[in-house]
This record gives sequence, C-alpha cells and structure tokens, in this order.
Amino acid sequence: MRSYAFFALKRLIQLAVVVFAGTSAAFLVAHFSPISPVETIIGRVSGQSSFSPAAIESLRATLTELFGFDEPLWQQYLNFWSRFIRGDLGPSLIAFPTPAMELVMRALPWTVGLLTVAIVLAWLLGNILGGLAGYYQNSRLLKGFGVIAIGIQPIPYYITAFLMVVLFGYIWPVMPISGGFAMEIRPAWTLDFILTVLWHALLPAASLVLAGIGTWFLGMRALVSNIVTEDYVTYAELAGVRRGTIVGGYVIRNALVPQLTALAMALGGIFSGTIITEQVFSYPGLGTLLIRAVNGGDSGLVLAVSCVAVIAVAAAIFVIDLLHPLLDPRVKVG
Amino acid sequence: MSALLEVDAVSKSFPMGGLLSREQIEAVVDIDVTLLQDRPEIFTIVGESGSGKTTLARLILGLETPTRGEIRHLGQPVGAGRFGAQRHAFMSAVQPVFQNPFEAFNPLKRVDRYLASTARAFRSLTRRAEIEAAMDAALVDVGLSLEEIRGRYPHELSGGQLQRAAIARALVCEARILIADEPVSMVDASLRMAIVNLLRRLRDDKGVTVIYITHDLATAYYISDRIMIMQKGRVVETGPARRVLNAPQHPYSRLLKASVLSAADAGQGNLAPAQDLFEASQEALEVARDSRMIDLGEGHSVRRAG
Amino acid sequence: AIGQEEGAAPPITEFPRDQTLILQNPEPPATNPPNFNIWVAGNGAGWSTGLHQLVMDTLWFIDPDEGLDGPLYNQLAAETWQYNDDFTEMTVDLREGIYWSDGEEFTAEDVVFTVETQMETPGMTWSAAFSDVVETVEAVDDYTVRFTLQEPNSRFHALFSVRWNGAWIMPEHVFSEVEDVMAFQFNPPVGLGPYTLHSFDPNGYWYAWEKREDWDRTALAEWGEPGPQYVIYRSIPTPDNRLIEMANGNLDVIHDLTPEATFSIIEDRETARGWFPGFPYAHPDPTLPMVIFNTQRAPFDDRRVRWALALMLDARAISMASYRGAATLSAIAMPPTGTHPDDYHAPMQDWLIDYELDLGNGETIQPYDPSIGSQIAEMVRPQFGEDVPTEEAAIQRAFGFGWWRQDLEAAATLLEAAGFTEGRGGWMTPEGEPFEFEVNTFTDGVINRMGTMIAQQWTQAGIEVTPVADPQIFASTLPLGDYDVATAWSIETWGGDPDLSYFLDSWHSDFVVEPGERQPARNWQRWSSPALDGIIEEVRTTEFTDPRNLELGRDFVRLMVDEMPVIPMMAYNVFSVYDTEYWEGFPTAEERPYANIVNNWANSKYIFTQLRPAGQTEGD
Amino acid sequence: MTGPILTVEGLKAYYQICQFGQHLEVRAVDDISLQIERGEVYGIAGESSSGKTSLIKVLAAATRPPLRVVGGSARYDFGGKGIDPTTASEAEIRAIRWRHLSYIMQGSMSVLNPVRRIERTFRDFAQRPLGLSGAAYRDRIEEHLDHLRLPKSVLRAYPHELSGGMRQRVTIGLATVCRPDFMIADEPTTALDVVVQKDVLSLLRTVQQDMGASIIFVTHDMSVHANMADRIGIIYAGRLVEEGPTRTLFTRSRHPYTAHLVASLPVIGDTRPRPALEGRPPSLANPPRGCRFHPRCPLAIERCAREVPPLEAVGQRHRSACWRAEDVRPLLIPGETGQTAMVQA
Amino acid sequence: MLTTIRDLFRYNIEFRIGSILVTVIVLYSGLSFFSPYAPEQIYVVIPDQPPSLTYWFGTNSRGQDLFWNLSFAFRNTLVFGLIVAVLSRVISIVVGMTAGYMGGMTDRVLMFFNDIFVALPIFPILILFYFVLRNDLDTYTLALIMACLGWAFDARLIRSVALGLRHREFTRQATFAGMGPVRIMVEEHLPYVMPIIFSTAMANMIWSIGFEVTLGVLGFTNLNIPTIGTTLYWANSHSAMLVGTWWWIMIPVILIILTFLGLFLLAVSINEHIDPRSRLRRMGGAE
Ligand SMILES: Nc1ncnc2c1ncn2[C@@H]1O[C@H](COP(=O)(O)OP(=O)(O)OP(=O)(O)O)[C@@H](O)[C@H]1O
Ligand SMILES: Nc1ncnc2c1ncn2[C@@H]1O[C@H](COP(=O)(O)OP(=O)(O)OP(=O)(O)O)[C@@H](O)[C@H]1O
Ligand SMILES: [Mg+2]
Ligand SMILES: [Mg+2]
Ligand code: NI
Repeated sequence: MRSYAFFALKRLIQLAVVVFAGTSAAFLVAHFSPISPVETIIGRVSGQSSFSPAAIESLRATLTELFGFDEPLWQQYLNFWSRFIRGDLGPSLIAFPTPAMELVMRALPWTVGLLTVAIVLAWLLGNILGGLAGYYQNSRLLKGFGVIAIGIQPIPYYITAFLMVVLFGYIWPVMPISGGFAMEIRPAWTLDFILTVLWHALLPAASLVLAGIGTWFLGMRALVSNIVTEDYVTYAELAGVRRGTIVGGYVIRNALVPQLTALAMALGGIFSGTIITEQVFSYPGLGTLLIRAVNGGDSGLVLAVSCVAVIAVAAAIFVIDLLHPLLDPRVKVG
Repeated sequence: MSALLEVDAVSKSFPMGGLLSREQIEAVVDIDVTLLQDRPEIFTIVGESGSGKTTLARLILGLETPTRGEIRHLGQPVGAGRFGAQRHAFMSAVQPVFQNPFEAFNPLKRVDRYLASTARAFRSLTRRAEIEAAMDAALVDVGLSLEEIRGRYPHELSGGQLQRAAIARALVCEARILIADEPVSMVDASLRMAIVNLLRRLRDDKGVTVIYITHDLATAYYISDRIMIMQKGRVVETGPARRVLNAPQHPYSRLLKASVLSAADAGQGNLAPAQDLFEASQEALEVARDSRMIDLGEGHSVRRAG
Repeated sequence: AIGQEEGAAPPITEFPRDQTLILQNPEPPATNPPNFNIWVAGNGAGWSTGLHQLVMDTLWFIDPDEGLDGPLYNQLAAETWQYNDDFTEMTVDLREGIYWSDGEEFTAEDVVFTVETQMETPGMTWSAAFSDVVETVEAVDDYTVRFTLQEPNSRFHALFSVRWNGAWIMPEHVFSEVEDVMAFQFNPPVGLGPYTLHSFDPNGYWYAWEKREDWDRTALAEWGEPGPQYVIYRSIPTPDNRLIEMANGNLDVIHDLTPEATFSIIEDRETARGWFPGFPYAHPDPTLPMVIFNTQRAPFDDRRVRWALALMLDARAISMASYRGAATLSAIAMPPTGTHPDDYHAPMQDWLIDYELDLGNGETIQPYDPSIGSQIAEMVRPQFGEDVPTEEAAIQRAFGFGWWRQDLEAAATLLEAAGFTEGRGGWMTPEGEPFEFEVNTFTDGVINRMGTMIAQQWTQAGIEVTPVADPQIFASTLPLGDYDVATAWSIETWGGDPDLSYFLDSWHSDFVVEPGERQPARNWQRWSSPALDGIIEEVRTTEFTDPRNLELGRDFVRLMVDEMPVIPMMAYNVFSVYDTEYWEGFPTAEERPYANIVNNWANSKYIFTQLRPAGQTEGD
Repeated sequence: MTGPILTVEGLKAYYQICQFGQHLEVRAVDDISLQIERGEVYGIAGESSSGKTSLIKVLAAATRPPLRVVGGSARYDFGGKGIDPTTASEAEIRAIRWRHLSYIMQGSMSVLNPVRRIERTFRDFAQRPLGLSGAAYRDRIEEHLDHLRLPKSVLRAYPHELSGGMRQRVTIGLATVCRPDFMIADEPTTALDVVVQKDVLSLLRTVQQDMGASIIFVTHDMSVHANMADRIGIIYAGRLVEEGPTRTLFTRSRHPYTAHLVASLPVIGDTRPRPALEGRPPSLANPPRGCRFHPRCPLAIERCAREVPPLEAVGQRHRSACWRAEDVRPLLIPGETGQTAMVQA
Repeated sequence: MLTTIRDLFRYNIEFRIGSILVTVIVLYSGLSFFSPYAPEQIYVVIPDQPPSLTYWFGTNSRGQDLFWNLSFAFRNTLVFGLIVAVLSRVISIVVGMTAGYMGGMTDRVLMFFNDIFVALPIFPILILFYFVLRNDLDTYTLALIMACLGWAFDARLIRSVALGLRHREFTRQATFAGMGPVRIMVEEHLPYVMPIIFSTAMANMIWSIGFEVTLGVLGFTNLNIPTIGTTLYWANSHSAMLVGTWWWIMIPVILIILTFLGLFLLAVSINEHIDPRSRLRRMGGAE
C-alpha cells in the first residue's frame, strides 16, 4: 500500500509538471495571438454608432491600461502564475471584469455532461459490439456492422452532425436542433428540466456517438481478434464456460486496458469535438466560448479554457496511470 | 593456468515494489565460479525454478550489474560500459544460447542475418564472401550448412536446426564461452540428444567452454564436467558432475536426484514424492544464511550449516 | 416579469405562440449572459438580445428607412435638439410621464447621471465620447437638460440619436446605489422600453422578454401598443439552422441568410417573405460594400490606377457572383438605401450619365452605364420570372441606378498613362515588376464572393490578384493599413437622412495617420484631400437639418467619383426573411417601408408597434 | 460399465488451407485407431509436430478451422451415453464438458485468465457442471484444493502471483474438480523443474486413481511416460506407429523409432554415448511415401518406401507398424548397464 | 516485390479492392493537374447543376465544376493527410521505440515530454498559427504543425509494444549478434510495430483530415486552397444541403469514405502479408 502511495505521489508530481508545461504553452499561445481584445471591444463599441476618432483613442488607452497590457510579457507571465497558484485565472477581457473562470464554469457542465455521456456511450457501444464482432467473427450482422463502421469512421464529424440536424430537424422535424433545454423550462433540478436537457442532448449525443463508435468498434475488434487466439480463451471454451462469461470476462476484459487508456485520452481531448457540436446544434458549452475568446483575442479566456483542457488531459492520464495497476493485476507498481 | 572467467563472490538482489520499499529479492547470493582458460569444460548449473540460474547467466553476460562482487573475463571486469569497445571484445568471446529456439529468432526475419551480423560485428569482416565463409564454417561445425539456412525464416526450419543455427551464430565470432540457458528444455526428445551431443563436441573439438543451465540432471550427467547445484540463490553443492550426481551430499541435491524420473522402472508408476528429502532440503534452506561451503576434496564442496 | 434571481421558485411558463414573436439575434451567444450592463465596454453583455431594442431608450432615433412619420423620432426627447448659435450648448426637452420598468419616473436627473457617470468612469462605453466633448451637463428642471460643450459641435445630438445604437439613458435610482458601476451586472435590467426581462438562457442563446403592464408609460407608446406579449431573441450561429427553425415555425424573423437559402425558403414557405416581395428580396443596409484602396501605398495613390481598376470590373458578373444578381448597385459613394436614392441617386443620375473621364492621353470617355440594372434584371429573369420587377423605377430601387461600364481599353489607356506597361504575362508596374497584389476580403458571405470575383476579373485583365479571406479585416487589417486593396466598407450613413456626418467627420485629414500606425475608424483608405477637408469643415458648422447638408453631400459624391479612392459597389443587402404565419404588419419595400427589417438594430423597436397576430387584421 | 471409454477408428484430421489459390493439406492426424479403457492412463509420445496436439484437439472436440476431421470416428462411452466428438452438436458437447470430459491444456501460464482471480476462474469452470452453490460449492472447492495440496489462499491470487508448479496444480485442479470420467492432458509438466514435475505428476496420478478416471496425455519426455502411463502410443508424422503397455514398449519395442526414443534417454550413472536421430522430421503436408519413418530408419528396406506398414498386433495388446518389427532390438536397455544390443541391419 | 504485389492482387480480394479504390482516388486527384479551370476561379460554369453527363459531379453555387474542383481538394487533402501521417509516424516511432527499447531514464524523459504533448490544447494552438500565418498557412505548414501535435498518443502505443519486445529472446540474440540499438529497433522491432503504425496512420489521417475540416468549416484556414475542409466550408456558406445542392457535400463525403475504405483494406492485407507466418498459413505449409 505504501508503495502504491509513493507511486501515486510520483505520478502526481508528473501531473503537476505536465500541467505547468501545458499551461505555459497555453499562455504563450494566448499572448502571441495577433488579435487584440482592446480592438475587438473598440470595434464593437464604435462600429455601430458615431464615435469621434479622438474618443476612440482615449477608450483604447483606458482599456490597454485596464487589461495590464502595458506591462512586459514576463511580468504578465509571473502575474499569471501568482494568480494561478491562488486558483485565479484572471479576468476575461471580452467580458471584463468577470473572472474568466466564472465563464468557463458556466459552460463546463454542458460540455462535460454532453461529451462525457456521448464519449462513454460510444466507447461502451463500440467496445461491446467490437468485442462481439471480434469474438463471433462469422456473424453476418456484426460483419455488416464492421463494414458500416469502416464507412462511418472517416466521415468528418461536421457532416455527421449536420446530417443529423437536416434529417431530424428539417426533413423529419421531430427533434430540437438548438439549445440545451426548452425555453419554457427554467434551469433547476426538476424532473421537467432534466427531461428537457436529455431531450435536447439526444441529437448531439447521437451524432457524437455515431462519429466515435466506429473507431472504438474497429479498435476493439482488432484487439479482440488477437485475444481470442489466446490459450486462456480457448481453454475456457473447451471447459464449456458460458459464452457470456467468455466474451465479457475473458475477451473484452483483457482488451479493456488499452481501450481504457484511449478513453481517458478521448475524454481529456474533449475540445475538438465540442466546437463543432456546439456550432451545429447551437449547444451551450466551452467550444463556443473558446471560439469567442479566440476571435476576440481574449487571452485571459483562451488561457482559462486551455488550462481546463490541459488539466483535463493531464488528469485523465494521471487517473489512468493510477488505475492501470488496479485494472491489470500484472502491472507492477514502481 | 589463468582464469578465463571469474565469478567472484557475486550477489544480486532486486528491489520489490516501489523505491521506498525495503523489500528485496536475493536472486543470487555470494557465488564463486572460476573457469580456466586452457581447460575447456561444460559447467552445468542446475537448481529449482527461481533459484537464480538465469540471473547468474545474465550477470555473466553483463546484462545485469552485480549488487556485490565482481565478474571478470580474462581479468577485465565485465559489464563496464554498455556499448564500449571493451564490451565489444567481451561479446565476441562470451555468447549466449537461448532457451527457446523459436523465440530466439525474430519470426519475421530471415535466420541467416543474425549470423551475418555477428560475423560483421565481431570478426570485422566486410567482404561478402568472407562473411559467408565464416558463416558456413560455423554452420558446418554444428552439422548444418549455409545452403540449408540461407534465406529461410525461422518457421521454415525445425527446432533442432534453429537451435543449431543459434549455436552456430555464437560460434561465428569464435566465442570461447557459450552460456546456454536451458537450451534443450523446449526441444523434443530426439532433438535434445542432437544438441547435447553438439555441445559436447564443441568442447572436445573446438575447445569451447559451455555454461549449461538445465533442469535435466540426466543430460547434465551425460555431458558435463563440473556441476553446480543452486537453491534460492545459493550454491548448495558443487564439484565434478559425475561425482556429485552419483553421491549427492546436500539434502536438496539428493531431493533433486530423487525426483528425476527414470525409465528404468517403466510401467511401475514410481511417482511417490520423496517427502523426507523435501523436508530436509527445506530445513537446509532455513539455515542457509548461517551456512558455508565445506570442501570435500577433488573440487567437491557442499553447503553445511555452521 | 422576473429576472434570474437566485432562489426564485422556477415557474413553468409557456410562451403561447400567437402571443410570442421570435427573432433571430445575429450576435453569437452572449459571452457573459447574465450581464445587462450595456454601458460598460466589453463586459460581455449581449446587445441585440432584445436588450437595446426592447428595454433601452434614449432621446432620438433616426430610421434608415422612411419611418412611421418620417425617419426622425423624438423618443425620450419631446422635440428635436436645440443648439445655441455657435453650437456650444444643446438643450433637450424631455417627455413627461415616462416611467422606468420598476415604477420610478424618468427625469432629467437620469440623463445628467448617465452623462456624468460615464464621464467619471473611463472604460464605460460612452465615457470617452462624453468626456471629450461635454463641459457640463445640468438638469434645468425635471424635464429639461442642458449640455455645455467644450468646443462647438453641431453633431453632439448624434450620440443620443440611434441609428443602430446610441448612448442609452441609465436609471439613476439603480446605478447611484451601485458601488462599482463597471462590475455591476444590472440583472434584471431596469429600462424605459415597453418590455422587461422574462427569462434568459444562462448560456446566452436566447432571451425572452415580456410586455410591461404599463407599456403605455413608455415613449414607444406614442406609436402604438406593441403587439407581441412575449418577444424572444435567439442566437442561431449557423444559417442552415435559421432556415430550419423558420421552416419549423420556431422563428419569425431571420436577420440574415445566404442568398441561396433565402430563395429556397421563400419558394418553399408560403408565409415567408423578404424586404422586396420578389427578387432580389434583400433589404439594403445604409452600408456601402466597396473596393478600398490603401491610398498610402503605391500605385494606389494614383487616381488613374484606381480608375483603371474600376473600369476593369464588370458589375453584372460581380452582382451575379456575390448576390446571385440580388445586388443593389451604386456607382456613387452613397448607399442606395433609405432616403438616399431620392436625395442622391435619382437627382444625380443625369450628372453621372454626362460624366466625362479624362484618360490622360487627351481622350475622354463617358463611363457611366444607366442600363446595368435592367441588364441584370434580364439575366435573372429566366430563374425568377415574374418575381423580377419590370418597371424602370422598381428596377432602379432593386438593382441600382447604374454602374460603370466595363472598359478594358480605357483602363489600359489609364494604366499606360500612369506608367504601366502591358507585357506578355500581364501588366507591369512602372518599376518593371509584375503588377500583383492581394485583395483582403471577408471570410464568407456576399462580400467574400464579391472580393473573389473582383480579384478574378482583375486577374483576367492581366493583373495578378489573389483574394485573401481575412477574418481580422475590421479588427486589424484595415485599421493598421496592412493591405493593398480590400473589399469592405468605410461608408455608413444614417440612411434616413442625407447628412453625412455619421462617417464623414472621421475622414478628415487631421485623423489620417502615418503608414503602419493605427487609423481611427472609418477612413480605412487613409485618403486625404483638401477638397474633402473643405466639405467636412463646412458640415461641422451646418446644422443637421439644414438643406445645405444635401448640397455638401452631393459635392462629396462628385469628389469621390473624380478621385475614386474607393470603388463603391452596392448596398449591403441583408437577406432578412420574415414569416407571417403568426405575425403581420412587418415593414415591406413595396407598401410600408417604415423601418429597417434588420432586427438587431435598436430602431427595429418601431416594428413591434405595427405587429398584429396573423389573421386578426382582416378580422377587425 | 464395461468396454473401452474411448474408441477411435481410422481418425483422419487435416489442416486444410486454401489461400492464394493454392490448396494444401497438412495431414496432422492420419488414420489413427486406438481404444482407451476405463481407469487407464494412456500416454502419447512423439516428435514435435508429429500431430499429438492435433489428435488431442479432435478428441477434446476442439477442432477449429483450418483443422478438419476428414474421416474416421471417435466415440466416448460415458455410462451408456455414447458421443462422437467429431460429429456431436455444440450443445451435446457442452453437456459433457467438464462433467465427463476435461482437458489440461499445454502451457500453464497462458491458460489462466491473467485478470481473473483463481476463485473466479474456478467459478467459471466448475460451478455450473457441479451444480452446487453457496457454502456447498465453497466446501467442495476447498476440499478439492486440499486434495491438491494447495493452500486456500491461492483462490485470492492472480495467476501471475503463483509459481509455475502452483499454476500447473491449479490447472489440474480445474480439470479434476468435477471428477470427470475422462481427462485429456497436453504436456502437463513441460518446463517445470524436476522436483515440481514429479510432484505434479504424482498428484495427477493420485487424483486419477481416486476417481477411477481415464487419462490420455501427451508429452515427449519418455521418462514421464515411463512413470505415468499404463499404455503408450507412439506417433510419428501423424500416424500411430506403435502402441503397447509401458513396460513392454520400453523393454521390447517393436518399432525402430520407439527403440530410438528409448535408447536416446540419458540416465544418471550411465555415460555411454547416446545417438541422435539423423535427418529432418517429415513434412506433414508432403509426407514420404510408404512408411513415413523410412528416410531416417536404420532398418529401412526397399519395401518400406513403397508400402505403408499396417498397425498390427505383435504381442499382447502390443501393436506396431513396421515391416521389420521382428528385427527391432532395443539399442540400450535402460537400467541394464553395459548390456548392448545393436540393431541388426 | 512486384511478384508479391501481383500475388496479393491475384489472391487477396481485400488487397484487390483496396488497391483499385486507392488507385482510382490517386488518379482522380492527379487529374487536377489537367484541370481546365484554376481552383480559385468562380462562376466559370452554370451554378447549381446536379450531376449529369456534362458535369459528372455537378456544379456548385460558386459556379465551379465539382469534378475538377474536388480533384484539387482531394489532392490537397490527401497530401496533407499523408504528410501529417508520415511525419507524425516518424516522430512517434522514434520516440515510442526509443523509449520502449532503452527503458529507464530515457523512457521516463521521453514519456514525460510525450505526456506534455498529449496534454497540449491543440485547437487554440492551431487557431493561433492560423491567425499568425494567415495566407502563409498553406497545406504543408499546417501539416507540419499538425504532425508536431499529433504523434504523442501513438508514441505511447508504440512504446507499449516495444516494451514487450525488449524482453523477447530475439532482442538479446540480436544484441549479441552485434547489432546496435538503432539496428535492433529498425530491423527487429519495427516489423512488429508495423500493424500499429498502419492502423494509427489511418486513424491519424482521419484525425488530421477531420481537424482540417473542422478548421475549414469554422473558417480558420486558408480558404483559397481547395481542400475537403474548404469545400465543405463553401458548401456550408451556400446552405448547400438545405437548398438542394446535396452533391456539393455528399460527393466529397462518398469519396472520402471510398478512400479510407481502400486504405483500410490495403492496411489489412499488407499487415497480414508482413507476417511471413500468416503468409505461410495462407499459402500453406508447416509451422
Ligand atoms: N529483473 C528482475 N526484477 C525482480 N526480480 C527478478 C528479476 N529477475 C529475476 N528476479 C527474481 O529473481 C529470482 C531468480 O530468478 P531466475 O530467473 O534467475 O531463476 P531461474 O533459476 O533462472 O529460474 P527458472 O528455472 O524458472 O528459469 C526469482 O525469484 C525472480 O523472480
Ligand atoms: N493452425 C495450423 N495451420 C496449419 N498447420 C498447422 C496448424 N497447427 C498445427 N499445424 C501443423 O500440424 C502438424 C501437427 O501439429 P501438432 O501441434 O499437432 O504437433 P505436436 O505433436 O503437438 O507438436 P508439439 O510437440 O510441438 O506440441 C504440424 O506440422 C503443424 O505444423
Ligand atoms: Mg531461468
Ligand atoms: Mg503439441
Ligand atoms: Ni448590419
């Protein structure tokens, strides 16, 4: 047990260093962006009414000072870290002075909720079907599914999502195609609200599942078709062990470790999926926030979103590393 | 008579668990072996599973560094520097032969490339013809020829051929010492003799010293000059093979010998375990810490308490 | 009517479809949805979420179209602005009997507070605008405000005159209680408009507003009772989803669609229509998409080069490529929208027809072609048939009054006069290098298509031109002068008034900066001319409503034709589509062009007073 | 309950491969007939790749493509219920597995699911055929482990936490816990050290005797056969070349291949040189005509290359397939040091 | 080599279909060199024509002949995907195999960097590059950037295989045959890693093309370069699906599916071929 604790500690330090490096990269990225939040705001304020050039100049000076852009970069970097340590990621610049973290936290549950459910669902379905397909290699149904999976896999996610919208929103309009919940229903922990959230999440989730399932299916099928040739599987079959037990406890269970690692990465890398999902389904979440932040040159917000991303992936790696010895009894701690 | 290889009070322990953990496995404890230069021999190591035979072989090959003690080849410490020139010289003289002939060759690659590579690396041969000549010579030594091997994949050769090719590879660089870790345990009865006979011939004809690690006491008796019996990392008995095996002194050696199934009483179903010897050897193991080797003469020594 | 206070029991309300108007908010979802403090620059509050259309109010509105009774509305002000003779003082009489949505009365104190607070607080939206101009502001009595200005300024009222947006009045009784005005979220907002916040999406995708019970105590009541009980603004970033939502009856007004999608929904859906009843459907904004030359860079500092490039263009192809023919062309630097066709385009038609261009080698040509509009109408007729107007007047309104005729020979002559030579591989600069440049354009939409087509035409005429889709065109490219040629606009007008101050003042040579420095909005072409300065300076001393302004405007137009620092192309036509299944009474081009249908403008509030549930108008 | 428990007649099982347009048959089991009595331990010996495992697979009803039974039959007789593993349906086979027929597979490390504790594996394998549950089941398992001299704690262990000997015992435990009538064991002791090997074998033998079960087991270690088997069958290149009681085979072999196997066995205390068999094992895809051993046989005559020798009785329960069965003499008689009898050419 | 391909082609139906598909797609993208229209030209043909004998793939709302336009798009996208896949494979092979083979400190250091790369927020970085480079962000530069960001996870996979190989006997045999670490990694271990490389290369191509499409659809890409991403971008900004010009979207999608189907089949058959044992199993013969 002590050695496990020590192992966990080492991993934790590694986690911290990865977060540090990733966040620093994010900081640089955010700060080398050529888009200036000051100009974004000025554009917005002055673009639509008659502002004199002089007024614009003084607004520019005010905002530059307000955002701390008059300080040198290294100073800003130090400031960032001293704040970061205190758990503060600083203000958003296009929603000044609201803390960037507040905006992130508002969007995060939606992204995490939708994507976690969708990715886990895709993972489960893909792995179960892939496991079955790897095991029952002669099943026509599963073979057919394999062909479909190979076909779906390369379709860009945007298309999958978009076709869903066209199909269930336009041609056969049965599903809501935008928003996270119905307008009539106020957000609260009521049954109605939960139902409407689920109803609205159905289509985006289905599109994500559809997009992800092929990859998991194929990966699992490949893994399993190696595992079925293992002696312990053959042996269990010869012992007349129940099929279900063999597929679940012998075949899929042994293929699980690499698939779990990949799942962690997929969960950590939630962001690439979220942007398109939110775009296509007008779904709330971090993706829109990130695009807004990038477009507005809001380095504070880009940084906050990126930090969440970095921490998510690093934490996912961390958790998987911690789980690995527990999942695979052969792995030695150390 | 100068020493070819000296294993000088070598111990190896592996940590268990994490870095903080104090637990250690003593895989090899205080082993002394000396092989002489002008007396090629087959030196056999036997012992139960996990008694440290493989670890000792790896130590000698310089694949592990001893926790204590030193191993010298021709007076030079072994295992200094991973890719240095000294290591290179060492490798050209001390070569391993592996347990499973099918595993020892990459199943996706042709067999002859290992021989060619050895010739190029340790014999400093560059011309194709020279290399092939060296390969062929080594293969002929083991009863094969380059013609049989050339361009073949491992699965296209029989286990016996492969194991011979593996030995030939070790011979290409004119190795003086072969370290064969259970070279016949994966090989069937009819091939087994072919390999064992080959080892014997190499000693006799080519003056190669063989460190032969095995579970099979019968083949040990059949070919070896000296034997060393190990139990849980320690040597319990060592000496001239026949003398030791004819009259083992240590309880564990006796247990080993008693456990050898013999065809002599074929059909009698003589499988009764030697319970008394087993217990005696367990007792000997318990006091191993406070024991030492007692010389019985003619190089035969045995571990005794006290 | 409740805001989003924490802890309030969540009532499950519904929005009866026949009492609810649903509009598209073209802004992306608000960055900071619960923030309604519109007076703080860049705090992430949404603007056209209904906030500035339904809740905010200020002194005057100037409509880009005809208006209910004229484009100028006295909103919170009882009458128009009153300046003293040297424009150093402006006095405003306020309406009486106007109440904030929380029941407080609106008084001059609110106006004074608005101006003073913002002057004191840098970082607020109109802070700089006020502190640069205003000396003092005082409430003469409860219903009179007097501004004393630092310098003479004949356009000070413009800050309080909404074309799209303006300085909104703050509720003094709310904000005076607030410690940090900048951080104050103003949730729920207290406003002078006839609606209050009902509920909103915490993620900023939609905002629902409910009609005030005391809507008649607001300034808008002057023009009638707003029809819808509920108004919902929805942010729908993808054009396809807008179309789908309207097709499914979940959206009454779309701010903007692609031309193709517009044609498709109008064909498919009985009740959907655009500004024009038929082709080209789109509403022309008082914004003028154009080719902008960076006149600080050679050879675009040469008028002859600019004119040559203009003559290389085929407006018909550009119209077809950008708007599928649905463009309202304008050869002059004035958007053909609102009252401008009557003020400028029609009266100046003859001048344009007669306009002679000196080619530099003694020859002159008359480049203007008044028949371009009808030519385009003929081109689209096979596809749209009867929807395409046939009378000349209608064609002029829809397709424009005409444009420059493509004349490659004349262009060549001009280029040669400017020292260019035509080689085998195309045009060479006077320095002997290939004439090549980039055209920065939008990343999508009609302006992108226009820019791509223009670049292509120049390429075909022997210049190596690459279009660049540039997402930062307004944010950095144009202000920094980091471009050769761009397609965007530097001219935006009131639309409902011939006065040009809306954009023209910023064109004064005083504001033109050195290359590499940041040019203040809107003289993106960095063009300066003594003649122009003369016009601007005279505008500054002419009262807004003075007819002299129209003359000055026409002078400006003539100067622009001569100098061609930008090539005006067309109106910025917005494919707003509205659906009359649930609501009727929207402004239309043919019958009642009383307001800009583009619903993110604060001016669109007047539409609500005209809306009635569908079917009821006949019934009554 | 009389008569053989297993009767194999003319069994042929080939690996049939058809790919790249080429058809190929590996005749791994070629016309094998044998009978196994109740309570008998039948050993099968033979070179590597001679088809031992293939035969075992057929008998264990574990034939999977490309291995196909192409002829002959096998028949188990479990208390009147006859069943042919080569033709029986999946359901019929399942019904007898582990209750009547169990299998100890080659390789002890790889036959246990590495991520399942031994306890779970036991439950997977044994609970259903035993038809027990709860305490009764637990008692039965623990009693059985006791019998195998395994501590109860192994139940909580993962396979990799056990030593090779322990694992092999667990495998034997798995195969015997349901007290089957017939057990099939493929090289159950290969790669164990001699002490452990003997231990495991004696265990297997004890269990077998307790239960009165029959065992068919494969190994190429002749000394194991000598001590385990009641009867031994020798397979060479897919064919049964000799069969007889253990003692007979070791002392009076009537087949040159068997004679060679016995002779090559080194013995402690005996230093006489042991000859190795020359030549390569034959390819089963393209086996030699006639007697398959003839290319390597010191006794081969011209007839051997032409005609396949039938497996004929040469003594009591002793059959041999050699044209010159009469001429075969043991090369070395184990245990009888110094006595040499060379093969007459 | 040639005979191998011929055999594969003759006897392996997967290889046959796969190579035909891939060849057709490659030839098709090669046709772009003979296109009568430059890819950035618009309104050169009648817009919105459905697929017909004149316009095989139809024409789009920008007045481009999709047959020719998509040939450019496919060329660019395939080249892009290949560059990313190849470069990132190179990095992940080097890192993964070195870490796996060398073990110890090297392993730890490499995996540490690996974890950082896994954790980097790719999307903001890509967008930043887009904003900084803008029109200089051509296919190759983007591919380079993507390759630098897309290797880390696969390096982990490769490492885990290499770790297993490190303790195989033939590795030691190779060491004592005087092969250096590089040779061992390249000659001994690489073939084992090959199936992973193939499958991850495919996944990587799908990933990078998916990213290209994402960036394209969002407009964060050089829109002058015809790629699948920009094709979808333009289709999107002309509401292609809703106004009925479905071919603008569906044809590229079908082509992508066919491409990857072809690649997938090729990978499957080549993987099988790399292992001489399975080749033998197919051809027949003793093991
Ligand atoms: N790298 C290692 N790390 C930790 N423990 C090790 C390592 N290598 C060997 N051991 C342990 O050292 C002991 C000796 O192992 P070794 O392989 O040398 O035995 P052996 O005599 O060769 O056994 P066998 O007969 O089974 O081959 C064993 O308990 C083993 O678990
Ligand atoms: N899946 C297979 N496909 C083709 N040939 C096979 C297959 N499995 C085994 N063979 C071949 O069948 C023959 C018999 O193999 P089998 O495994 O039965 O031999 P064995 O006597 O058990 O050998 P060992 O002692 O090595 O276990 C061999 O020639 C082998 O190459
Ligand atoms: Mg060992
Ligand atoms: Mg076998
Ligand atoms: Ni607008």
